[in-house]
Amino acid sequence: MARTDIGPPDFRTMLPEAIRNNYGKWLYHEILKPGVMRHVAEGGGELYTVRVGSPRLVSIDFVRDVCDMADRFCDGYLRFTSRANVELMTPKKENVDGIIAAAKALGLPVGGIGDCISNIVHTQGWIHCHSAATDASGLVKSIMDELYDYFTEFKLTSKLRIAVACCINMCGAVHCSDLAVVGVHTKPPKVDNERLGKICEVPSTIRSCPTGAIRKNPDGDGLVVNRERCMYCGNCYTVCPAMPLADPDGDGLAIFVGGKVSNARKAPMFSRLAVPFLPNNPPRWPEVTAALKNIVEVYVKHSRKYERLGEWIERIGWERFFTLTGIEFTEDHVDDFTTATETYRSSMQYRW
Amino acid sequence: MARTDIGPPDFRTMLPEAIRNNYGKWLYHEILKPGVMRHVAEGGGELYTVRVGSPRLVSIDFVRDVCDMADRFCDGYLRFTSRANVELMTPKKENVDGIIAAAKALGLPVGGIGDCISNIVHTQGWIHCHSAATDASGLVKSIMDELYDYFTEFKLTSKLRIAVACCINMCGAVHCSDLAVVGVHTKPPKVDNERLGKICEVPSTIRSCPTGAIRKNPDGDGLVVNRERCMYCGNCYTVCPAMPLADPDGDGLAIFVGGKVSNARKAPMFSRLAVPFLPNNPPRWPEVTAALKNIVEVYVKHSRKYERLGEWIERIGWERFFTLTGIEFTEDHVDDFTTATETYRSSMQYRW
Amino acid sequence: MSDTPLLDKLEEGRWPSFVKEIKRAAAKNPAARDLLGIVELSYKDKITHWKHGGIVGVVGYGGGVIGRYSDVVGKFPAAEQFHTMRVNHPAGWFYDTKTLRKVCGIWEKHGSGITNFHGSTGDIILLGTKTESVQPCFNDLSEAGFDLGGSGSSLRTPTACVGPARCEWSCFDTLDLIHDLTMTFQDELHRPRWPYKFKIKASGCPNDCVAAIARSDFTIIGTWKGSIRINNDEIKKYVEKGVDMKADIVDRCPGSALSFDEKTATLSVRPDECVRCMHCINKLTKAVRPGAEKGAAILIGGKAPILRGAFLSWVLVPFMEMKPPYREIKDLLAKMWDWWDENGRNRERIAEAISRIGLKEFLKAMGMKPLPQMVKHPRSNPFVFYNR
Amino acid sequence: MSDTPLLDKLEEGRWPSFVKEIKRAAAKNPAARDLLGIVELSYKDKITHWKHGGIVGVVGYGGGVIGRYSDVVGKFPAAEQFHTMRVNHPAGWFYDTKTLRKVCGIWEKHGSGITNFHGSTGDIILLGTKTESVQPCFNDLSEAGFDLGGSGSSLRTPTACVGPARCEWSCFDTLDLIHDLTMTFQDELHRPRWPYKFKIKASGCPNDCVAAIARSDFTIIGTWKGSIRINNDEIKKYVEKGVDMKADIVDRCPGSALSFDEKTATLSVRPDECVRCMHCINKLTKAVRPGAEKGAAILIGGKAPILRGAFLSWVLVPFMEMKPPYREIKDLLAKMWDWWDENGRNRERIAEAISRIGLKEFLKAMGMKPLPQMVKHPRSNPFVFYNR
Ligand code: SRM
Ligand code: SRM
Ligand code: SRM
Ligand code: SRM
Ligand code: SF4
Ligand code: SF4
Ligand code: SF4
Ligand code: SF4
Ligand code: SF4
Ligand code: SF4
Ligand code: SF4
Ligand code: SF4
Repeated sequence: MARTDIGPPDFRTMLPEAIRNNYGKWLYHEILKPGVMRHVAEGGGELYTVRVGSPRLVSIDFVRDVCDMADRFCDGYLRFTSRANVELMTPKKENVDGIIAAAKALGLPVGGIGDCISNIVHTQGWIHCHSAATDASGLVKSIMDELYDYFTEFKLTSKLRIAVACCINMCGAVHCSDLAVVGVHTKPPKVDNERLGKICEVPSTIRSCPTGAIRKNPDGDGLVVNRERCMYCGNCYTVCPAMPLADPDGDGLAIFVGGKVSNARKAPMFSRLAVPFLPNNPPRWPEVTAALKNIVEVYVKHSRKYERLGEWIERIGWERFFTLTGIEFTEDHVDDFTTATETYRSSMQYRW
Repeated sequence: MARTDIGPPDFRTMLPEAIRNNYGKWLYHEILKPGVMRHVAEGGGELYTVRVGSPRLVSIDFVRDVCDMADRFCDGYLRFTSRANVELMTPKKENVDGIIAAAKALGLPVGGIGDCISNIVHTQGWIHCHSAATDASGLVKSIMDELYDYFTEFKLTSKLRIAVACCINMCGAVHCSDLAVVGVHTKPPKVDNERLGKICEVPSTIRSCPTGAIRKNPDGDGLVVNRERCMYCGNCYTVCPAMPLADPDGDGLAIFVGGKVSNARKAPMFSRLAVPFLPNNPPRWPEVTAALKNIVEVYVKHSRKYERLGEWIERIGWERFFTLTGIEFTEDHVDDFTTATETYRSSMQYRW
Repeated sequence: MSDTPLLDKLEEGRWPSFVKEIKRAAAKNPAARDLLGIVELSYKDKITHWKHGGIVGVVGYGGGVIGRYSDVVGKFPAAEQFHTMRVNHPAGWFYDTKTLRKVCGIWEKHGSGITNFHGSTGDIILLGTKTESVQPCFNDLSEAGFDLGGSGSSLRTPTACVGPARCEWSCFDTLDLIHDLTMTFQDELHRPRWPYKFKIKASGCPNDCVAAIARSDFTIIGTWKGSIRINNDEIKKYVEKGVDMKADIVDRCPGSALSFDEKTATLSVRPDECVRCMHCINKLTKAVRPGAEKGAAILIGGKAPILRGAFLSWVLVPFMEMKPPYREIKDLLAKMWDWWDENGRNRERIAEAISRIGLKEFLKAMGMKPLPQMVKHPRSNPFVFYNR
Repeated sequence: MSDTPLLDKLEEGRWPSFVKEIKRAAAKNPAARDLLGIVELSYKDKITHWKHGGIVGVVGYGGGVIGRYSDVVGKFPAAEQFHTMRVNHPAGWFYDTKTLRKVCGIWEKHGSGITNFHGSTGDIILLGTKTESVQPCFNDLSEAGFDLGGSGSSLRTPTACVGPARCEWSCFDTLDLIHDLTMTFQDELHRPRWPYKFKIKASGCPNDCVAAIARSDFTIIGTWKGSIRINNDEIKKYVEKGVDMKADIVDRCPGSALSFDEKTATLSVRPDECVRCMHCINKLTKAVRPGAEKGAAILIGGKAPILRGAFLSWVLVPFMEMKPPYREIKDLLAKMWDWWDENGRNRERIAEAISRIGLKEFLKAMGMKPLPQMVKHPRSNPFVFYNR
């Protein structure tokens, strides 16, 4: 029997010497070129970091590839970032270009540091999740192909963080990203009353619905869903497998914009709905990538230095955001959830 | 029988000649001294306005007094403002000082124009209302005595609007004032089950309670109120006279601050709770007048030019407002009503 | 010794005293005298001595009179009945003294001689009369050309800021509009029939001098399209007078729409970025004016906190022409009242009904297209009722 | 012709391809090969082919493994069972290649050879193994010094930003704290017993590089007291390099706390007004540093929208020293969990429980004094539960 409760390895055993020596003593850093930065410590210790893009969904061979790089240039150490990029770190300036060349050789992009689009926080989708309204990895690949240069070059006025989630559970934390794509269902759950009786607890299934859309079938037994009341949250499905919402035609993508989590300048903000629905169009989701590209380009054109996407929208106002991007404002944009009234405009300050 | 549905007199018949001639043609105005302004029209027409403070609750003799002034100096016309001040208007510059002298003779203050405290929007209180937790006219008199110079002189960085309401129905529109005093009950309704049966509809009385604090008496008949659940809104009393909340010791005053309705610079804002409870202490409410004076003085000391009280607080932050005024921040300040979560601070941006 | 020692304390001090006023009335009128007694008692007991209103009124109307009885029996007979009559003011609260003296005369004859100029909704409040005097008083008022204001679940007395009568910024004729609406909707004003009260207020510009956005269900506020009008000769004068254009004007512009050129002392605006807040206009009265294409916005829902928390009115129509006969606005009002009548619960203001049912649904019922100007920002939650 | 025509399209383009990665694994592993088939089918049918999770796990744990079965029967036998193992990463996602290669070896032996570095909570995600392989795989991982991460209604794998290991701004040792908490609360992590999941994330400064405020119930973010530290020699260099101090730094300060003197090219701060947003520090890395008295704030509640709308964490403790053995923060966690256990409903995150019951009540239970830093502003409604 294996030992339990041993926890993860102690990170201290995973740190390269240059970090062990300067741990907590870093003084400043500077960004040298796309994907490369240099940290300097009190006493002059240095560390060069090269950030390399990863698909996140990888084979063990990929992991071994980056290990090889780390062995060649970084004394056998490396790290991953909170956005699934690989970071290769060395105190030796001369190693930097070697790392970059090796990454290129593996077909991996170098960038994502500074005023760039970085890797996309995303989720499982059709690769592994029963909840999925779309695939995450495929969307990410299609989007990053479209926006590739924003990762490898400095083309922005600030960071731009993208998230993708394959259902509104939002494992990808779509709710606070500059740009976010989320898979949505738009058809109510199809109740499989056969199985329901066997595998689900009926009362808790009824209770699981926040809008009270699920009720006992008035004529006959089993449950029925009131389409009018369904907001497609999927909570019933999470509680009871016999109520799937997934539907080839009903499922699609919504785009949210303007969120951030850093406290720099403006406080953290939620993302807001920009595009309520786009068709689920694998393998490359052209409608989605086009919509995102458009938003990014309009943002680049109109934003000021150091202005995150949400800060830009706050400055110009949502009415101008919709005009400039050409996105149509519809009734779906108007909040009707619990604190909706807080979102209605109660002032004479607006633009045309 | 009298004619019905004739509506009010046509305002056109109530306008002095100087206004009739320049109606809609005004070009600009300037404030000449406290309580006096001059409007200039296209083509040079002029109008001098002298604003005179009124207790609002007046005798017909008072009305006749101001009529006399209007007859002497204003060709027999006058108006009242949306804050119950009297405005005497004349095209003749030389009449201005006469009006001021006449007002002084009647013991009426001249002022309230420009960066001043103006008259207080207020309500009935013990003079006429069954809902009252305090008196309005007495509070207003006590407050204006204390802040008199702010009405007659330019001592502020901007307008400061005060409202007083004798219960949380807020007929005085406390909810959007720079400074506001509202009478509050803090004892649950005393159910008079005798009368209740006779004069109230029991089900609708139970339904009237937003928190579900009212229920049938489990042991015995009649209704009982769950003290824990009562938020002293008085809605039950409005619906059923047999549930009075008024209580000599329980009733008191709360102070709200920082509201505004104009759109100048910052959008309209609600007032927020500054002091949850002060004793109901007629005839002159010293605790209330002292608290207001303190807030006004701190505001004057720290605010910038053209900065309304609420704008000032937004700039320095509520934490500094409480420090600077020395008002204690308590659990009562923490919102626990329907959209409370929107008021919790979800950022790292705060001061000490 | 005085029988009103507590109230007497409120005759001291520099601000004019309502106690002095009540006493002036009391000198001639027993009801006013007994009111003093009742109020003194309240000051002593720290509690109101008025009972819940009883139904009092005039023939043909369902409102306009607030019945009021004291709970002090015997001691102050002349004020035991002390009803209020709400009298609709002329738009803008303008009066000629002849008319005003008439009102005083009528109130001397039928009432306590105590009054509010004005109540906070805007009516002349005639405070304190007996049940038997209500109808005669109304008859005389009507003779004098006055009518009652609103009360109960009806349209309340609409009010307007002074507007074009004395203000250079009024973007429409607030007085004419409010007088017109008041006359057009007399039936709605006098005969309660709705779930709850409904208030209309009109301000000529975003300074909102009648607090319409906070205190009326139906809020009309003047605004304009196109650019503010800047006169740079006057700007120069302000600069010479020492106005700090950068710090006090440009930096305070919520739209970041202004620039000031130190060298040439010229102020310029980027009209697309102006949110028409009025600040620069307010502070540079001779140099800056609203744009030329004028109209008003309609906002909906302003109210006090009872019972679901206060609301500031929400933008419903960002821009509407305001010209007689005001067809568009009248049709909108009628349509709203129908919707509210059908969907509103008892004692539910229209904003509460909308927030319960959803702005989306309300817009559909009004046949209005959703506009980004209606919201601070789009929804942040993903819970869209697709296919509704 | 290829049996994955749709997926093949995702091998094109410049961004590294996950399809290429799955194919690399598929070359050696049947489960990976059959995964390709299942996913291709989803691309064709536009629907997931995974069924609701089944209970799969290792002896002694209640979580760490996500059971997953395909609804395609027969066609892709090797991937019909395709369970995920969540492996707790070393704090900061640091690895030496020896260890990493070990993990690869284990996964080659027991699983599909497909993985996520990392899952969005922070675990190493080993994607795709059979029920019978779960325990053996765990045994080997344990041998290699690894343990499973959290899943279900338990503590989830805590994460930290890179912190003092490579960042000059870290106000406390994010890595040490997170490692310590992870070790201290192993039981809470492996044995679900709460109403719902609970996440902990730690960022060393308000830049919040692990998105703790948005994605963790218990949010730890570094901050400081006292003044930011400005080195004006370096400021001068920035100015020489052409940095526009006024426009890009001073005017962007949310606390209006900065001033820049053109003549002397010196930047100064009014510490009382600084809200520690990091902007000036971020943009002038050589010239400006956080204050010297360092610690962290505790915020509570961050989560995704299911089911009452998303929350950003709320400030609970504006400043706490963060030094081993971290007693204060551990006691607070324990106290919260007890309260949540008692008061939380099934599938109710702690923030949802707090918002239902009231922050006021929660603070009482925690024995905390209300502070203005906890709120954006005090209540605007008058509905105070006075005697609670
Ligand atoms: C490596 C990483 C931390 C980790 O432990 O993995 C990291 C590292 C750094 N961040 Fe970060 N951030 C990292 C995720 C984040 C996140 C979280 C996220 O993206 O989900 C945020 C919050 C984003 C948001 O607000 O939505 C984040 C907001 C920042 C900011 C604030 C930017 C802003 O203006 O809002 C800075 C400061 C700056 O860039 O000016 C910053 C700065 C930095 C610095 C310069 C800190 C330092 O001195 O070393 C590091 C490199 C600069 C860079 O990446 O541009 N980091 N940083 C993460 C890299 C993710 C990636 O691969 O791209
Ligand atoms: C694997 C992962 C996505 C990924 O590809 O990275 C994931 C996958 C699932 N999440 Fe998640 N969540 C994952 C990170 C998140 C995050 C992000 C985070 O932790 O920073 C969130 C948003 C933050 C939060 O917790 O609110 C997240 C919010 C959810 C929710 C919504 C919870 C809520 O209260 O809002 C659900 C629904 C539920 O719990 O029933 C959920 C449920 C699920 C389930 C278990 C599906 C379900 O309904 O039971 C998914 C299993 C998929 C599978 O078969 O592998 N997952 N989930 C992430 C965990 C990997 C790891 O351990 O490192
Ligand atoms: C007479 C009156 C309208 C009426 O029909 O009766 C009026 C008249 C004027 N207002 Fe007003 N306002 C009047 C109530 C209001 C109100 C409503 C209230 O106080 O309840 C407001 C909104 C207050 C608020 O935001 O809470 C109001 C907000 C303004 C503002 C915006 C001030 C600000 O910076 O927020 C201005 C512009 C300014 O003063 O710079 C203004 C400006 C003016 C001007 C200068 C307009 C003009 O060109 O004639 C008028 C005289 C200046 C003054 O009073 O300082 N008026 N003004 C009201 C006088 C009440 C009184 O007796 O004091
Ligand atoms: C007389 C007046 C106060 C004053 O001294 O000026 C007044 C007096 C009363 N108001 Fe008011 N309200 C008066 C203006 C207001 C205003 C201000 C406004 O209209 O601009 C408000 C806030 C705005 C609003 O409507 O929300 C106001 C919000 C209320 C409320 C709360 C309504 C709500 O939905 O929030 C109530 C409670 C109710 O209706 O049951 C109320 C109820 C009452 C009652 C009828 C008492 C009751 O519970 O039935 C009061 C009668 C007192 C009496 O015996 O004379 N009164 N009331 C004002 C009307 C005078 C006039 O016609 O000119
Ligand atoms: S976002 Fe939804 S579909 Fe995607 S992994 Fe999370 S739960 Fe599954
Ligand atoms: S999806 Fe959500 S709203 Fe629709 S029935 Fe299921 S639980 Fe109810
Ligand atoms: S505020 Fe309350 S007590 Fe005062 S008049 Fe209005 S309803 Fe009556
Ligand atoms: S005062 Fe309000 S909360 Fe209290 S019992 Fe009456 S209705 Fe309910
Ligand atoms: S609201 Fe505007 S138009 Fe009306 S009086 Fe006030 S400033 Fe003038
Ligand atoms: S009106 Fe207001 S928003 Fe428009 S330019 Fe002037 S200050 Fe700026
Ligand atoms: S959160 Fe702050 S301390 Fe941590 S890595 Fe980001 S910038 Fe550095
Ligand atoms: S840290 Fe932010 S708030 Fe503080 S001085 Fe710098 S920019 Fe201003």
